[in-house]
Amino acid sequence: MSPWIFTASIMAALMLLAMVRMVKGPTSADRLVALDSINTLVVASMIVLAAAFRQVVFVDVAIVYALLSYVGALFIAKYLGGEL
Amino acid sequence: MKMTKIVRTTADVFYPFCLVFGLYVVMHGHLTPGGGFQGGAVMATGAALLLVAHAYEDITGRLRKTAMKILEAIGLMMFLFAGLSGLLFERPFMGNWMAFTGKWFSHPVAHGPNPGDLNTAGLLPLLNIGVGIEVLGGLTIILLYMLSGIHAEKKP
Amino acid sequence: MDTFVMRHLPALLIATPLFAAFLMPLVGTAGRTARNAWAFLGALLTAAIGLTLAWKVWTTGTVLYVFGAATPQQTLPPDAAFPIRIMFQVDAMSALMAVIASLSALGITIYSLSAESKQSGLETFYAMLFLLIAGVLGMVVTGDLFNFFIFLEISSLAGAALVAYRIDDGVAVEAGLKYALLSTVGALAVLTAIGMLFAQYNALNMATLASRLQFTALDKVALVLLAVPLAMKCGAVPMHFWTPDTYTTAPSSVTAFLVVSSQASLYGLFRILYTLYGDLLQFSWATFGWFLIVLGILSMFIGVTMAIPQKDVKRLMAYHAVSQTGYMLLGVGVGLAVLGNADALAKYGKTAMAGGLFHIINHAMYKGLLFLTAGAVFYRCGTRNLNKLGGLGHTMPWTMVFFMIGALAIAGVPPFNGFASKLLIYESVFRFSPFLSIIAMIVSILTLASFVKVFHSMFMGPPRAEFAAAREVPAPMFIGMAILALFVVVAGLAPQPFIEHMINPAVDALVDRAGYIAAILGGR
Amino acid sequence: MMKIALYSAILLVLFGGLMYLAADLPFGAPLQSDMDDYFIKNGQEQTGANNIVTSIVFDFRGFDTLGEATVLFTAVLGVGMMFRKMKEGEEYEND
Amino acid sequence: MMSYLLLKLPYFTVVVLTLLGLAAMVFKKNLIKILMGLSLLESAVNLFLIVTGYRTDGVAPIYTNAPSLHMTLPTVQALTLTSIVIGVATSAMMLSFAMVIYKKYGTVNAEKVKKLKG
Amino acid sequence: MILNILIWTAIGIGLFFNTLGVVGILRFPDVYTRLHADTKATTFGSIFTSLAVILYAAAHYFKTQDGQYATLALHAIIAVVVLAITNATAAHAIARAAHRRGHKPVQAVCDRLEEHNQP
Amino acid sequence: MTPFLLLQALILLGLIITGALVVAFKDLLAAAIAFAAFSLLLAIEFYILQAPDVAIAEAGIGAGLTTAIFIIAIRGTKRFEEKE
Amino acid sequence: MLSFVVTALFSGAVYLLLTAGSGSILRFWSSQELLIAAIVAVVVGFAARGYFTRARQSAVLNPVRWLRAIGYALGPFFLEMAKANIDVACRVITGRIRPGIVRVKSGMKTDFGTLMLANSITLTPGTLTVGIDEETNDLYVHMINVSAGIESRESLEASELFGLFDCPARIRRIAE
Amino acid sequence: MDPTQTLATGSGYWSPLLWLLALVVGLAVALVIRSRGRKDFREGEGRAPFISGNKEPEQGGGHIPASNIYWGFLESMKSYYGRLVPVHTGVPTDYVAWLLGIMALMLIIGLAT
Repeated sequence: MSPWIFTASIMAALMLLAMVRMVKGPTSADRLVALDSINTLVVASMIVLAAAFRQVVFVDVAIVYALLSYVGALFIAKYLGGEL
Repeated sequence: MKMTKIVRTTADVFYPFCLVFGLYVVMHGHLTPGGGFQGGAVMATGAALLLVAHAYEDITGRLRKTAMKILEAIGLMMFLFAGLSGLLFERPFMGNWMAFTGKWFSHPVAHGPNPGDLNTAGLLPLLNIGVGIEVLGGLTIILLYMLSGIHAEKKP
Repeated sequence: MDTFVMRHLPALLIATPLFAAFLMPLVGTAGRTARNAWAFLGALLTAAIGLTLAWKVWTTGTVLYVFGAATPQQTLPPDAAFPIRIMFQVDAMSALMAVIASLSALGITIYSLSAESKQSGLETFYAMLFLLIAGVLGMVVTGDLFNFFIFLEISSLAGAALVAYRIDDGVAVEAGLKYALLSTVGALAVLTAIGMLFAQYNALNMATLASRLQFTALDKVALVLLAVPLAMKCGAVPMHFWTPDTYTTAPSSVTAFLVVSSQASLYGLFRILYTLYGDLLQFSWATFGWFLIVLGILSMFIGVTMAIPQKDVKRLMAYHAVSQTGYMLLGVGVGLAVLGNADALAKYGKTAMAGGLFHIINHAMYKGLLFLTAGAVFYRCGTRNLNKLGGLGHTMPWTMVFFMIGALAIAGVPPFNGFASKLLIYESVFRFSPFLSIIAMIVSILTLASFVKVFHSMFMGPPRAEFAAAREVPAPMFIGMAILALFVVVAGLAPQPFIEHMINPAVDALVDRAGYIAAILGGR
Repeated sequence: MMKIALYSAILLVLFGGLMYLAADLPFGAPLQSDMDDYFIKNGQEQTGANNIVTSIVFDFRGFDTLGEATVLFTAVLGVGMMFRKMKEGEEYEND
Repeated sequence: MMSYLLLKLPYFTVVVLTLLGLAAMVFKKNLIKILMGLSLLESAVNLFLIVTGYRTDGVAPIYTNAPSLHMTLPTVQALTLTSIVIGVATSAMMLSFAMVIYKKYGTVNAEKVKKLKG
Repeated sequence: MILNILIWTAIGIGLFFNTLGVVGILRFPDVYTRLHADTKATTFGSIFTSLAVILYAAAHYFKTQDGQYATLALHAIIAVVVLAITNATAAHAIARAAHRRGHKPVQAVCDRLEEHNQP
Repeated sequence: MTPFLLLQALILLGLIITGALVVAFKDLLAAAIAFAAFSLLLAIEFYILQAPDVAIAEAGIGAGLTTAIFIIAIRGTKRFEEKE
Repeated sequence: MLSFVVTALFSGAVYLLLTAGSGSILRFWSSQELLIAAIVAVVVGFAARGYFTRARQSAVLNPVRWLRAIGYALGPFFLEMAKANIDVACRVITGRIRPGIVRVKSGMKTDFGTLMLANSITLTPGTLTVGIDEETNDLYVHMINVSAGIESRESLEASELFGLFDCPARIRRIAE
Repeated sequence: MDPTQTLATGSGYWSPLLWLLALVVGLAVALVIRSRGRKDFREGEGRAPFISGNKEPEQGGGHIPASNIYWGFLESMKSYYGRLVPVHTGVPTDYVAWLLGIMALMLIIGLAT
């Protein structure tokens, strides 16, 4: 079987697992940590799925993602630190 | 207030990268996923990166609302005139008269998968650029105005 | 007459206000004279193009315009049996609405040149006004369902922003937020319905969709999701709550155009019910005909009774707008209820529809006029509270005359246009169901009563000291009101030409679903 | 309390109706696709763009995109209007 | 049964998300939360549009190095693109409305933002 | 064959570290230690899963000389580099925000930053 | 086919969970974080439904800018929902 | 002017990297891409000239430093990262932690060097940059396992954090 | 266009011009009656309005606020207004709920038939 879909499925399960922290997280910072790790997992699975679909053009999405989710996280962090 | 030196330096390094990548997405809109909106959003994210990393007062000196308004108007005008230009060539509004004329952006394309050629698709790259500029200006100006809203409130 | 401009009229109809709007922020930096001139020019050109387009439609029949095809009139690709591009299909009904929108746009822009001159951010205001005009015009001429959604969004967003224009007091922003919220929910429902239809029939063109429709369960839901939000957007009771809030707080010129915008939603409702579904509603035609009728009766009655105790003049007028929308819904609903019955349709159904459609244009004109007079009073006196106003008849005689024209017209007093359309509705509805007709007449009497109250409170009585400085409004406002008042008087004195040349073709276009389809698919 | 029960009932009716419908639509096999097949087959040759979505967005349905850009423009103007600087004495009574 | 559920799951998700958005809009009192519900609703509609256009084992409608010609429907993707941009424009405008309301009223509780009534 | 083994190894390492990272997020007591798990383990794991893709693409490039595989590998590398830098910076920003918010590190033996902020 | 559906099911489950979190959180900042995660998962759902254009748009506009706008709006108003 | 050139060269290079594989000039690029790359370089160079070079002056033009950076990323950095991850893995499984925030003297003069050091610290051995002293460029580092004796010291040297290689010295050679 | 039969209503005709004529005639009659009034009316005498035999209030005091107009009507319809007015709560969520409610109602009716 193709390794890629398998890898992506495991990562999707890991995202669900990280969501537990988002549900439980006593503070917003904990939830932000969970968001950050979901982020990383999403980017990784996008790269993997690009290989699964055999389409090069899909990797662009991953780059956009890595760039842009960073900005969202920074905005949240800046607000959390009371600096916005 | 500005964030720490580390974040600021990263923002400085990633700002040109965001712009380049946005322009790449815009320019390759007819070949790869993306296009004017997505590329414009990526470029606007570059501006948002600067806005979040630096202090608002430091950035407004460079990213001016007026300039962004002009950018937006330029983009919309490009789009509208590109649409209207079809009227001069016996086509209706939005007619893609530039494709396959043998001039710019007009290599013929055969049906089927191919590696992609930037020099195709006629009017589409121009429309992409127009929309990209418009979205860049528009989203940036939304962020600037909303930030100005919370900064005006801070003063007594 | 196949000149360049004539060939591309539908595209120019949208492109002109958009062009005016896009450049307005830049022109606005050049000074107020340039800005006012640009706004006037844009409105004039738009109105001219709209009227020319309507004239062309009335003389040569349905106008088709295909965006981006090899030629403007090439509807289908040669090797396929369905249109693939966005298409404007301007039939007589669309032309009617385009005329209304163009005329009131012209009057309102001229009016606002001086009415809003005291405020800041005026280039934004005019740009928004042009966007609203473009949205309304696009809504009424498009033949593509998704394009309709886009223009619906443009008009609701621009409308919401214009409602919130006076931000110094939070009330206007509150009304704008309510309007934007409701419009967005409605627009999302419309989008969902479009998705449902597209998933089944793979078409977005209204004519193609109409020819493919099979009225499955999904189509029924899509019908509900399309019809209810559009009924909400035109302000039918029990979804009318946004109407008084919005109409009260918006600048008067905007309010006058918001009336037109809600009429455009009404147009969308009729278009979807008659053209998209049409005969398919036969086996449950009673349901949807009665849906419109019930909405209409509720709107008429609740609107007018809510209007009587109001203290704010614009809020009162807003409730009357709800009430008058009820007449249109009633008239056209009766037409829809007898759509499957050719005999009844010919006997009184078409007359009822003609009354409803004639009421649309009359309503847009006299309600716009009333709002403009309210705005004129507000401009001079700075308040809209009826308890505080009084004795203005001494200082603002022309405003009083315009107000009287509008009030008599809305109350359906004979020599004005309101009576003509109401008469059509009364007579035809009486044959359908006498009860409904009687309710309509009672509502008319109550309307007159409440406007007597307004007239008494605003213009009658001895001159009051706090309004001693009030005097007649400046010329642009006067001209703006005069344009609309002129239309009211002319349409009241000579209604038959309007009925023959504008309304009856529109009624035929609305009923003739096969003709609409055949204009694109050629009877295939 | 009454209100919440009523609203819940409304939502439940919508939920039931939409759920019932969701079972009607097939996933993975569109019911009818002649227009899209036309785009997929001829879009590349007619517009010269490899990306069919772009060719639809900017060519076949380019007018929609103009409208969309207009919506964005409207929103920008609206946001700008909200945070504009008011003139001196620009006050209105709203009662 | 299992595979039926898996095949219908996208639509069920759309319905559930729609309901969540509507519930947030109807039951929540905070304006920002209401707008979040609206964004949720928009996302649900977008997902619905995309799901209707999917074809089993189809590839993205891009000819650049496409592995096969069995493509998903492109029109819905174009529509969704439009709808996303409209969504962000609407959200931005309404959020700025909410900010101005907070500035003027001192609250964003929908129950208290009702100077206009009756 | 050897390529397959390499790819599976990389995927295995990557998934292992990703899992550990997520488990670490769940197990650790406070924000800072969770950030340790998040930043290091997930980034490292993602680098390895991407490495599998890069290996796959490089092998195909050298086999077929098709430009698209080179693009795939290059873009994957760019994505990974961007991911690593942004992740590290974002972790820094989050940690600082949490500290400014007043979240004390749990079980900490020393907190010099606290002393620095309140001399 | 089935692995793909499984992957999709996991992501859809995550979508429902994050969507419910957006509605459930009283803390608006947490709701915004959950919304960012929701956008993230929505983007990857678009991605595996073979709509990379939409995925990029959702990534750029949904995850990056919408989060930023929401955070600014929360900063401009207040962070916690009031009690009923 | 110099800042413009530096930014333009950087952006052109990134664009070319992104479009590699499009044609056959130099085996990778097509002529239109090169043309567009030039335009993009000029545009972005103009737009971002005040930002990119704020962190780092003309040193970015030196290719030797680029090679060193790549070598650093693939060699010492990667190994340190692997070691750190195994360390974190053990701690995740066993749950034995002894955290604390310490002050670390970076000794970096440029912003870019500080950035690289901070990111290296964040990604490598059980440490996480929490704060930074804006004047002295000293870092405040959260350590997951504070060795005995360290908690009483006022500040540490950066090289003490890395176990296998002297990363700060290498970073200094790259960035300063 | 026959001026006597302008607007065809399906069952009859209605001519606003005739009505205008009637209006003009009525106006003429009124003027004639007015002209037959007393010519020897003097300014300044009998100008004061007769308000139930009371003295005229101060200038402006004769102003009747709008709220007082139709007071009796509103009072008699109190039960109706008491139910109708509170429905207009002014809360946006209620507005949305009404929209959804009508939608749900139509959904039931539509799917049932």
